[in-house]
Amino acid sequence: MLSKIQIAQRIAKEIKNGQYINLGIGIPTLVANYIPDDLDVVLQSENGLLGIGPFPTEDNVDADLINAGKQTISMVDGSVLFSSAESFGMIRGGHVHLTILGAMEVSENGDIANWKIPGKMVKGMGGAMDLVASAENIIVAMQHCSKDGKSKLLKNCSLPITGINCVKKIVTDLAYLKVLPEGGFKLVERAPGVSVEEIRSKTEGRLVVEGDIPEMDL
Amino acid sequence: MLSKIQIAQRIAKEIKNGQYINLGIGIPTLVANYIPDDLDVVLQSENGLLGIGPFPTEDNVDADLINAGKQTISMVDGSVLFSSAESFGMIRGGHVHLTILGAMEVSENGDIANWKIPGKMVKGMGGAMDLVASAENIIVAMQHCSKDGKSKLLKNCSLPITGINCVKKIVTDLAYLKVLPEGGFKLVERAPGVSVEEIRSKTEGRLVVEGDIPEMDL
Amino acid sequence: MINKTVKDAEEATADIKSNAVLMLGGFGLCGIPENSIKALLKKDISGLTCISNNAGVDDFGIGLMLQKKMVKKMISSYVGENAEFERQLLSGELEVELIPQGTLAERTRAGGAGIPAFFTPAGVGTEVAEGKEMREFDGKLYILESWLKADFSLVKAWKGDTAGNLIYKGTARNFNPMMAAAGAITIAEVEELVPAGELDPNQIHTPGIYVQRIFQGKDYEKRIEKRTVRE
Amino acid sequence: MINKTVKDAEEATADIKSNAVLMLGGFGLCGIPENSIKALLKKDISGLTCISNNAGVDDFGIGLMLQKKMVKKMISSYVGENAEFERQLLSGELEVELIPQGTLAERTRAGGAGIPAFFTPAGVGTEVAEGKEMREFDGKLYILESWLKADFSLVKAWKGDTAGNLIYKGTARNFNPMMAAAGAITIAEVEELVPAGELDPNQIHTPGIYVQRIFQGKDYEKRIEKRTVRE
Repeated sequence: MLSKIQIAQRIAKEIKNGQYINLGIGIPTLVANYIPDDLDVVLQSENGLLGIGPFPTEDNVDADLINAGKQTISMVDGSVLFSSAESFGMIRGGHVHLTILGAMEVSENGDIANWKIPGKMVKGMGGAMDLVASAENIIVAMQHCSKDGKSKLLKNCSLPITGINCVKKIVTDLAYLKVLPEGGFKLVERAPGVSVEEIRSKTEGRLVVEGDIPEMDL
Repeated sequence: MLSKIQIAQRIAKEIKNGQYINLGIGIPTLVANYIPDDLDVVLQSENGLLGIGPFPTEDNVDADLINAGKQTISMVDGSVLFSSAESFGMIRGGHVHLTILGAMEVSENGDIANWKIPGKMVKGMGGAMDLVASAENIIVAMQHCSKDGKSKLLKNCSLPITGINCVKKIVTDLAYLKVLPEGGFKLVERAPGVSVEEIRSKTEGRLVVEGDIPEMDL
Repeated sequence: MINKTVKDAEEATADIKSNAVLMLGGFGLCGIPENSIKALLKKDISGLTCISNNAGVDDFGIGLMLQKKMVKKMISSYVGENAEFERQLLSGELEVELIPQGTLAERTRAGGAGIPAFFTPAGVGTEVAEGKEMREFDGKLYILESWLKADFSLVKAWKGDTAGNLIYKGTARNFNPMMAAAGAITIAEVEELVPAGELDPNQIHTPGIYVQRIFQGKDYEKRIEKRTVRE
Repeated sequence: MINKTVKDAEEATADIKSNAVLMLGGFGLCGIPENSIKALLKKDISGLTCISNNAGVDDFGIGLMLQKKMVKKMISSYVGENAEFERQLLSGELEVELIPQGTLAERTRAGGAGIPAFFTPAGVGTEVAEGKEMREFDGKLYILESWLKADFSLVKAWKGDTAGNLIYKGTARNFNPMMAAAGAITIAEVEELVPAGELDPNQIHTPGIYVQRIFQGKDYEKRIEKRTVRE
């Protein structure tokens, strides 16, 4: 089973040189720490920044410079600041190549639910609906099962959905899977020590297993 | 009969303090010279400038600073530069209060034709269709009749139109008229020495004359 | 050049009455119109509709207006940092309309730019799309969204001039420029107010044409929600 | 930071082929991509669709591309300064689509911002509205217009950095920012190219994300169509 950090590490290997990337809150934020040094990529913060740098030093904390998770941040050489309209223009216009975000549920046709649980206080979708409706490549980082043991890879989402037919890849604590264009979760890699049978038993949606499934190389 | 300069002078008297104004090419451009000094107004150039100043001195000509008529210009204190999308956002959004432009024909319901003559080379509408569809107040500056003596104040425009139900006021070499909401040209003032009868004979559309019509005070 | 200067937040907000529709700039607590909010809190008004990406926190920003029960309806993309907000929402005292963040930004931009409606992919297939017109372009589905406008927009900038031209700083820009354009009356507060002519015309984020009143704010707290530093 | 630098206009435009759809920034001759146009003139290509507010003059800008008969179709708001243009148009060699200037700007902006269609009042009741969907909002009529995109956008800025961030000067900004965002491949030429990090992040007009290739241009003529000076 992968730790959260290992999920982030595995996702980081999907990143390609020259990409503009939006990282959601939680595990996706950790991905930034594992992007290979030889890749030039740019991280977007949808509140109005391209080129997210590391967290600031104590002396450089600036209340006027935060990320979409409201954390204080820094910039890098070549960073640029802009309005929310420009920011979501970039996102909707397909200029941000890759979005990595968390999910409560993903369905076998790539629907994602990650913003609302009936009966609980609704906090809002923030920028998630724009992001999942727009990027050509969307990777979900999440646990394979919920805390009470239910599969989060479903035939159909049970929670209110955030977007349809959008998730392309999923990395969980158990596996790396691709969502097939015709529907179904194609198992690509197993987490070290996790069997295909365990993944199958914990995947409610259609799991496609073809040939030997290698272990992840982290 | 008014000269072109006198038409511009009469229109300048319609300008109110605090207005943002777009001036078209020709007589409208001359209006800038006669805005009373005690009024603070801002002139917009739809290619991306608020705050048009006077033409530059020979030493200050800058190829990167032109007006919508492609003339070199200067800026004033408080000027601001922006893109064409922002500029027409201002126009469509009703932030530019007053548009003054020329016309080939105006109809009694406020339609305007000023961009195309069938059989002649079409140059394009430029920003005119956006301007006339947007400003709350549109004043037309033109000759009352064409060079071959035909009235330009018509029941219906004969030329391809630029916008409908938009012209509010017209100042010609003969008269100052308002377009009535229910249709018709209401005669407000006569040019010095011009009779109501002459204006009537040269206005093809419905002319509304109520009471004594004063001469313009220029 | 037209001079938009007023004395302070109290003068700027004097004619904001109960049941007004307000836009308030800011993302979280970053770039919020602190002075104008404080001035509103001194007024005896209620029934406000507030369009703002977030709703502040319990003891700052729009959260303080919620405490005083001045707000009838919030239109936001994310409202999750606020216990009093939750209480009023669950009790039915407060109405909330949640909008995808990009759609909120674009609807506001449309309000200022005279675009009554546009198609966006955000929310297709979700409850956001319910009751909305849907249409396919180039094989992808989009929903029709309409413009948003306000009676008053309260924005915060870093520098401004007496003509109403504004420059924001860092990510405090966020929704402020679009809201500045979408308000019938836009009230801008700035950290530094200079005479028209001192700002570079080429480097202004919000042209003064959108701003009806401007004043130099004071005592900015600029609270940080999540102070995060390098280890 | 991603480095977008290419050597020169020839390298930047090497893969532009016949029948491509191009956007070219500029208003009149102000802010046009002089170097990229010169590089195109050396190529043996034709059948181009050019989206540009104007069509240059007989001996400069897009006018030179018309002379070489490289252009099949112009999409513009105003094309009136060009005798060769008129000749080709009247002879049927050249197709022209005229669009209101604000609609051209907004359709281009929509192309970059992922908005497939929007309503605008410009052209209601005119031949521009023929065949287009019309709808009333708040008692006023609007027509539906669709986005514009290009295979290649050729833009010109004043300063740029290796990450593709651009700053324009004066009214040379005009259509350049929207076209930069609406091109599948955007080629930016700048008068001064600096390393990423040298431009103020708060003062950039076009974020580098929209720019795929950037180079420092040379020998700018910056012709003036109507030199007008104070008397």
